[in-house]
Amino acid sequence: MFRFAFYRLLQAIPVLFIVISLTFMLVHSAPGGPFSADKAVPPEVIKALEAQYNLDQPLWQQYVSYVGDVLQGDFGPSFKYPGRDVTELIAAGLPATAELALYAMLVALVIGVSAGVAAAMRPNTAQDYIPMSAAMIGICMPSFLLGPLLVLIFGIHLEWLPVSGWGDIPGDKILPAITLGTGYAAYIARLSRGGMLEVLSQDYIRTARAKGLSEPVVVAKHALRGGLIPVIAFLGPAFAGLLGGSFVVETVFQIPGLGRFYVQAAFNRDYTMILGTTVFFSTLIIIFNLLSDMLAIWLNPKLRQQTQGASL
Amino acid sequence: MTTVEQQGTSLWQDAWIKLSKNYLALFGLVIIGLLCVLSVLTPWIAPYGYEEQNLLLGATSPSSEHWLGTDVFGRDMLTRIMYGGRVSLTVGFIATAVALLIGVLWGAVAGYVGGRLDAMMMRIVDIMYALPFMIFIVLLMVVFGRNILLLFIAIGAVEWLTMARIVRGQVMSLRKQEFVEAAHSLGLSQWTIIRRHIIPNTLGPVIVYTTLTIPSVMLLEAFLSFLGLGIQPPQSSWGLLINYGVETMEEYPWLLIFPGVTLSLTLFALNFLGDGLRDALDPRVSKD
Amino acid sequence: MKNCARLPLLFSLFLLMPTLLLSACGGGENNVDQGNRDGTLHWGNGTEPQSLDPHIATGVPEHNIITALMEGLVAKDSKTLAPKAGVAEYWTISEDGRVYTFKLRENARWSNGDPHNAHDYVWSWWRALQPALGNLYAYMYFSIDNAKEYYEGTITDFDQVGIKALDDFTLQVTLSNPTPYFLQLLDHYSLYPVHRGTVEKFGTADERGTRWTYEGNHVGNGAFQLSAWKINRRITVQRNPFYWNADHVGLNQIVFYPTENAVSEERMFRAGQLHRTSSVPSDKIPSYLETQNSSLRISPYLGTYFYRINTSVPHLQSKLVRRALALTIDREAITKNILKGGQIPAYAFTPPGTMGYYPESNLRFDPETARQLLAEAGYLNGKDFPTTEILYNTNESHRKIAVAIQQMWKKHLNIDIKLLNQEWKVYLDSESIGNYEISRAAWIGDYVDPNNFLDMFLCNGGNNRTGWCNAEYDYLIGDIAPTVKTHAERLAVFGRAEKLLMDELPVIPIYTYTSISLVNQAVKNYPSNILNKANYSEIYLQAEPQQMPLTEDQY
Amino acid sequence: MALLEVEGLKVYFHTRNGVVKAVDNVSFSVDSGETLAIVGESGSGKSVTCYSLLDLLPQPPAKIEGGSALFDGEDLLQCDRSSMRHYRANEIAVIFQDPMTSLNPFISIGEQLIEPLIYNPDSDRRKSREDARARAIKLLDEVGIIDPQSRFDSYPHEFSGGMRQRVMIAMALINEPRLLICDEPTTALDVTIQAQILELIKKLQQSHDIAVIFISHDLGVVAGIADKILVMCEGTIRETGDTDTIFYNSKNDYTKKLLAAIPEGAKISPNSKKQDRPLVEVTDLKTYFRHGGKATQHGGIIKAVDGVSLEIQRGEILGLVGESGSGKSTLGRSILQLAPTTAGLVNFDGQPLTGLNAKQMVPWRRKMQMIFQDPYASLNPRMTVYQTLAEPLLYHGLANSKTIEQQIRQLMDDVGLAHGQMRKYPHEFSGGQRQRIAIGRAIATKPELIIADEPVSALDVTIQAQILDLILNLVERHNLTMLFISHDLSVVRCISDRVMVMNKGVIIEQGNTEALWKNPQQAYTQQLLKAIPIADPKLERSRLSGL
Repeated sequence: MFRFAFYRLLQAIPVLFIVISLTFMLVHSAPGGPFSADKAVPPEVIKALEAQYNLDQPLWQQYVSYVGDVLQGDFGPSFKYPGRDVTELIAAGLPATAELALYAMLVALVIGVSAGVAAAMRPNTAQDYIPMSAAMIGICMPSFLLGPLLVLIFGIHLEWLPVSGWGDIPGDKILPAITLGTGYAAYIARLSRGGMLEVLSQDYIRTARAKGLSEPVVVAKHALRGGLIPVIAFLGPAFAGLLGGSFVVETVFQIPGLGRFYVQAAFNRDYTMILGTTVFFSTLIIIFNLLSDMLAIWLNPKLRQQTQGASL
Repeated sequence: MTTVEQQGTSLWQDAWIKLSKNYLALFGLVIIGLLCVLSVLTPWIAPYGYEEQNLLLGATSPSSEHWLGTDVFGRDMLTRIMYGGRVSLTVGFIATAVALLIGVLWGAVAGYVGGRLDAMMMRIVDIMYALPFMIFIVLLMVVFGRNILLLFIAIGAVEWLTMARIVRGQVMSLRKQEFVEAAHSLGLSQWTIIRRHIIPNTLGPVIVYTTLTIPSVMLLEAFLSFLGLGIQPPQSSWGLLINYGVETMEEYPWLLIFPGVTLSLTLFALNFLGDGLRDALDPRVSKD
Repeated sequence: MKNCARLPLLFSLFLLMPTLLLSACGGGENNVDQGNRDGTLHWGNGTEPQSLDPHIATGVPEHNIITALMEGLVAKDSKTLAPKAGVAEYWTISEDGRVYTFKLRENARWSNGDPHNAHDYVWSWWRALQPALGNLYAYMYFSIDNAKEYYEGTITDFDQVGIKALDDFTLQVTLSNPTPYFLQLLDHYSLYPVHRGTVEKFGTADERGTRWTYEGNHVGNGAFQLSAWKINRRITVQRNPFYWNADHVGLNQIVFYPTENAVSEERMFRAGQLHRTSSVPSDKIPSYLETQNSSLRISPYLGTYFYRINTSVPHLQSKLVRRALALTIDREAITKNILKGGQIPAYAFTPPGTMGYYPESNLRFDPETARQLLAEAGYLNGKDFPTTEILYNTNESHRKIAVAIQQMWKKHLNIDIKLLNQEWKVYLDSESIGNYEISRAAWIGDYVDPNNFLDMFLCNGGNNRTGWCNAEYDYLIGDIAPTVKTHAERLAVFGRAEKLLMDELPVIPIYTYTSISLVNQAVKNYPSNILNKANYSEIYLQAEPQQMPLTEDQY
Repeated sequence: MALLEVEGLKVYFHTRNGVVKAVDNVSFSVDSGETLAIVGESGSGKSVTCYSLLDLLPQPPAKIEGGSALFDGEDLLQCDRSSMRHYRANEIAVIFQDPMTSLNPFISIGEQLIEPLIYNPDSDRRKSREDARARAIKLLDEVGIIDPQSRFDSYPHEFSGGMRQRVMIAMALINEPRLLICDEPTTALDVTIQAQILELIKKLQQSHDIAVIFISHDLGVVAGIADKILVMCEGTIRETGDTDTIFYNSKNDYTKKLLAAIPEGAKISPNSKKQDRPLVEVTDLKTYFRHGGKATQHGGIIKAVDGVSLEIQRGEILGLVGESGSGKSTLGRSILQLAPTTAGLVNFDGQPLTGLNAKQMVPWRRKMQMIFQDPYASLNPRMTVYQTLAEPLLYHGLANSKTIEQQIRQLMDDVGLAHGQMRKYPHEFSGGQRQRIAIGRAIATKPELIIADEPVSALDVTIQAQILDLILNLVERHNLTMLFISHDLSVVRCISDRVMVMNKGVIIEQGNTEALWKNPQQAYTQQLLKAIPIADPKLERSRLSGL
C-alpha cells in the first residue's frame, strides 16, 4: 500500500510540473498585464512595479526562478493585493472552500448513498423510482440555478436560513453545502444504486441469505462494501469537481473561498495567484485521487494483498 | 424440400425492440429528435429576428404575440430559446464528437495494441486525469477570450479521457473473446478483425456514454456561462439565458422558467435515452 | 474484522445525518436589527479592497474604507461637499491663491495615541511622491510647486517642493498656479497622511505593499480604527477613541463586506444582512421604483459614460462623421429603457453642475441633420461607410447599450456596426495602444471640478487615448484656465474648451452616472452627494419605531 | 413422516412474454440419513425447486403458485420471514455450485463461517464470537482445511476452488442442519477434486445423520451417492425411484435418453497406421506467460507449456486430457500460433510454423481451424450465421458471390442446421446449435487439422452426445485430423484414437486410448482415471469403497 502510494506520488511530480509549465505559459501569453488600469499608469510606475515583481527579466528566467521558489514552497507575492503573499491568500481562502467541499461531500454521500441503497433494495418500485427521479432532477440542475432558488425559498420567503455568508450567522453553511452537494448526491445515488444492484445479484448474497442472516445484515455487511466501490472510485473525481464547482457556489453565497480568488485572479492577471492556486488545486486533486484509490484498494482484500505483496 | 428462410433479428434490432418498449427512453429520443429538427430549422421558422429588440416594450410576460414573453430588451423569448438551442446543442454535440473521436481512437489503439504502448498511452490518460481541467478551462477562456471553437476543444479535451478508458476496456476484453481468436485462426488481417469484429462490438457502451456526455457538456457550458466565460453575446445559449433568468427570477420569472424547462427537458431526455440505451444494449437485460 | 460489525450502525447514522443538518439551523436576529441596537453599520462594499494604503490604493471600495480610517487636512460637507475643517482647524490662502497655510488641531492624535502634526504631512507627501511606491494618484499632487518635477526626477531635492512645516502645527503649501480645487484634493485619500512609525516598522517608506495596513498593524487618524481584516469576508472598523471629534461619532463599528455579486448583495439587503448596498441590479430597479420602496436611493454621480472615437481611423477622422454618429444616439431611450436608474442623458462631457459649471452643448438627438452630415462626408445614406467596430469590456450593461446604439446607427444612418467585447484587461490593452475604432469608456471624477474632466483630452494626456490633439484646446486648458483670476472667468474658459471638444467630438458623451444603492431606513444623517462619499463620523443608526408602516396604515 | 415432504410444488416465472412454468407439480420426500438426487439438464427446474423451499428465488419474477413443503410438519412455503430465517440458519443448509462466486470476496472466510452463529435468529443458539470461532476452526479441520487456525482470517481468493467448496461445506454444516441441499457442488471442479468433495459430503452425511438433496446434471456423479433419484425435465418429474431402479430398470424414455447419452466405452479405432510423416510435429514447445505485470512478484513467469513434443498423424483424433491449469488449451493455441510461443518448433505438414509472420501464416491458417469451448463467446454476436460462415469462405477465396449461398447451405447441412436459420443471429440459438455453427465455420475452409478445445464441456449431456456424433461423423467424412482437448476423460475415451495426459505444462503419458485406460503407467494418470465417477450404481459403489 505504501509502495503504491509512493509510486503514485512519484507520478505526481511530472503532473505538477506540467501544470506549472502549462499555466505559466498560459498566463504569460494572455493579453493585458497585471498593472494596467482604466486610468493611465505612468511609465515610471509600471517600470517600478515590473522591477519589483521580476517581470523585467526574460521569460525563461522568470520561469526558472518561479519553479525554484515553488520547490521551496514559496508561491510569491500577489500582484493584485500588494503585500499579500499567495500562500497567505490561499490560506485565507482554503478553510472556507475545504469546509464547503467537505460538507457538500457529506451531503452528497449521506443523501446519495441512502437513496441509492434504498432504491437498489426494491428495484422497479416506488422506493426505486422516486429517489431516482429526484436524482435525475438533481443531475440536471445547475448549481447557479439551484442556489438562488434555495435562497429565495428558504432565505427570503421562509426566512429560515441566511442568504449568504460563511460562518457569520448560524446556519449560513447549510444552503451552500446543499447547493453544491446536490448534483453529486444525485450522481452518487445512481452509482450506488447500480453498484448495489450488481452486488445484490451476486451468488454470495444468496449464500448470505441462505445462512439465515437478516436483510439488514446482508445489505450492510455483505452488499455495501462491494456495492459502494463505484462510489469510492468516484470520490476522487468528485472532489476535483467540488473544488471546481465551488466557484459558482462561492459567488452565489458570497463565501470567502479559494474559487472566487481564483476567478478574480484570472481576470486580474494576478500571475502568481493564478499559478499558485492552480498548483495548489492540482496537488489537492492528486492527493484526493490517491486517497480514494487507496480506500478502494483497502476495501478489496485481493487488491490489498497484491499491493502489500512487495512488502511482505 | 424448401424451408422458409427466417429473417433473424440482430442485437441492434433487439436493442431497438427493447428500447421501443421503454417509453421514457422513447420519449427522450422523440424530444431530442424534435429539438434537433427545430434547431436546424430555426432561421426559417423563428417568429422574430434574433437580435430584433424593442426597448420600449421591455420585458413582457407571455402573450399571443410573444408566446414565451420577451426579455428586458423586448426580444422574443421563443426566438431566443430557439437560437440558444442551436448553440447549446451544437456545443453538446460537437464537443462530444471531439471527445468521441479522440477517445475512441486512443482507447482502441491502446487496447488493441496493448503492451508498452498501452501502458504509455494510459499513463498519459492518468496524468491528464490529475490535471485540474475546470481550472484550465476557466484560464483558457479568460486568456483567449470567449471563443466557441476553444470551448469545443477545451470541453472535448476533458471528456475524451473517460471515453478512452471505456473503449480500451471494451477492446481489451473483446480481444480475449473467443470469436476474435476464431477470426485470428481464420487468418483474417488485423484491420479486418478490428473493423468487423471489434468496433461493432464496442459501439454499445460508446453510444451509451455519448448520450450521457452530451448533457454533461451542456451543463459545463452553462457553468462557464455563469462565470461569464461561456458563449459570447449576442450569441446565446440556454446556459446563458438561464443565467440571466436567475438574476431576474423574481421580476420576470418567465425568463428563467422557459429556458430552464427547455434545458432540463433536454437533459432529462438525453439521460433517459442514455439509460434506455444502456439497458437495451446490455445483453444481460433480457427482452422481457 | 470488527469494522464489519459496525457497518449497520454507520448506515443508520447515514440516514440520520440530513435530519441533524437541518435541525442545526437556527433563526435569530438579523444583522441589521442587531446592528441598530449596538451601533454597527453593515456596509456592502462591492469588492475586497486591494490595499488600504492611501498612497497605493485606487478604487471606490478602498476609498470607502480608507475614509473611515483616515482623515485629510480638510473634510467636505457631506451634503454640499463644501470644504470644512478636518485635521486642519483653519487655513489661510494668500492673495495670489498660491500659498495655503494650515493650522492643525493640537488635539489630533493617531489611533495609537501618538501626536499628529505637520511633519507627518511633509513625510507622508514625500512618501507619496516616490516613484517606486507605484502611486497611481501621484498626479493629485502636481498642482503643488515642483511636485511633478520631483516625481519625474528632474528635481531630486524635496526641499524645493512647495511643502513646508513651519512649526509642529502649521503646514504651508505653495502651488505652482492658483488651483481653486486644491482644498478638495486634500480630502482625497491620496493626500492623507500616514503614520511614519508604523510604515517604517514594516518596511522602507517607498516599499510597496508592506504589512502596515493589516489587522493589528494599521494606525490611522480617522474616526475609526481597523479592528479586523478577514480577507474576502469582512473588514471591521471600530470607533477610534483618539479621534479629535470622537465624542460626536455616532457609530461604534462598521463592517464592510466584499459583496461582489450584485444580485446576491440585493438579496442580503432584503434578508436584513446589510444596511447599505454598493449597487442595485438594474433589472431590480423598476420594481423598487414601482413599489416606491424608500430604501432605493438614486442620486447624480460625478461620472460620464461615453464612447471614445479613435481619430486616427481614416473614416472616423472626419468631424462630420463623428458628429453624425453623436447626433443619432437617442440618449433618452437608453437611460429610460435600458438603464432605468435615473441616469441623465449627457450632451456634454463634464457632468452638469460641477462646481456651478453648466456646459453648453449643441448636441441633441437629430437623425435628420446627422444624415445630411454623413452625406456631406461622402456617405450618402450610409453608402460605402466601412463596417465599424464598437469595443467594450465584457459586461451586460455595456453590451445592452452597445446593442442599442448599433441599432440606432443602423436605423438612422444605415451603417453597419460590429460589436466586440473583450475581457477587462484585454480591453484596457486595446484601448491604450489605440487598437480600436469606437470604444466604450467612463470617467469618474476624483474631485469636483471641470478640470478633472477636461484635462483628459490634452494632446499628451495619458487618458486621452483618442489620438485627438487640438492646440487651441491645449492652450485653453493647459495655459489659460490655471491662470485666470475669478471663478466665473475660469468657468468661461472651460466652457469654451468644452464647446470645442463637443464640436470636434473625439468622444461622444452618452449619459451622466447616478449612484444607486439600497439604504436601510435606520441609517441616519447619510445624505447623498455627487461624489457618493459617506461621512461615517456623522452617520448614526436609529431603527424606525414602527417596522411595518403598511399594517399601521390599515388601522 | 419424512423430514421433508414436498407436495405439488408449482413455481412460475411471470415475464413480460408470458408465464414460464419453471416447476410444475413436483412432489418428493427425503428423510434423515437419506440422499435424494435430483437430476436434469439445464432449465429442468431442479435448482428452482430447491431454492423455492428456502425462499431464495427473486420474487418477482418468480412466484410460488401452489403446493406445500412440509419440513418437520411445518410448511416452508407458508412460513413468515422470521421463521424462514430460523430454517435457513439452523435447519436447512445449501451448498452452491460455484465456490468462486458464492463466497463474499470482501470478507474473510472465518467471518463468513461464524455468521450463522453470531447472527443466529434464535437467541438460544447464538454464540459469542470466540465460541463461534472455536467451532468454525473445528469444522474447517473436519472438512480438511490444513492449518485452520491461521486460515481462519484468510480471504476467499487465497483458496483454490476445491478448498473454497470445503469452506462452503463447513459453512453449511456449522449449525448442524438437518437437511443439506447440494446444488451441483462439484460441477465447477476438476475430476480429482470432485471425487474428494463427493467423498467428504458422503462422510459428513453419515457422521451427522442428515438428509441430503443432491442436485446434478451428471448421472455418473449421482450413481454412487444417491439413495433415490428424481429425474426432472422442463419443470416436471419424469421419473422417480431408487437409484438402482432408475439405472437398471428405467421405464421412462427421457431417463433412458439421459443414460444413453453418457459417454461410455472407447472408440473402436483401426490400428493406427504409422505414416512416414505426421501432419503435425511439435518439438520441445515452450509457451511462457508473464504473471500479472510485475515480473518481480510471485516468481513472475508462468510456464503454461513447458517443453512438449508430440506428433499428430493424419486422420487420427488425438485426445489431450488434463485438469484445469494443466496448459492443455495453451498447447492447442500454441500449435495454431494463436499464442506466442517462447521456444520450440511446430511443423505442419513439413512446414515450420514457428517464426512465420502473420501474413505468411495466412495460407496455412486455412488448413487448420479451431473449435472453442464456449459457444456463446466464440461467435460474433453481431453477425448472422450467413455472415459467420461466409467470412472464411470469401476471405480465403474459396467461394464467389455466385457459389457462396450454395456452399453455405452445404455447410449447414453438414452440421445439421436448417437452411431457414441462415439469417439469424447467434443469440437466437441454443448452445448446441451455436456449437454447430462454430463447427461449420471451422470446417468451412476445408481444413486438414482441427483443434477442438473442450467443444462439448458447456453442453448438456444429451446435446453433448449429439455434438460428439457430429464431430466423429465430420472427421470421417472430411478426412480430418483432430486434436481433441478435454478435461472429461470419458468423452476423450469415446472419441480419441490416441490419448495424451498433460499436467503442469508437460505431457505425462501418452498412448493408444484403450491401452492407456487399461494400464496407466503414471501415478497421476491412475489417480485421474480412478476419480472418474461411473454411471452405474453398483460399479460406482464398489469404486468408491475401493478408494
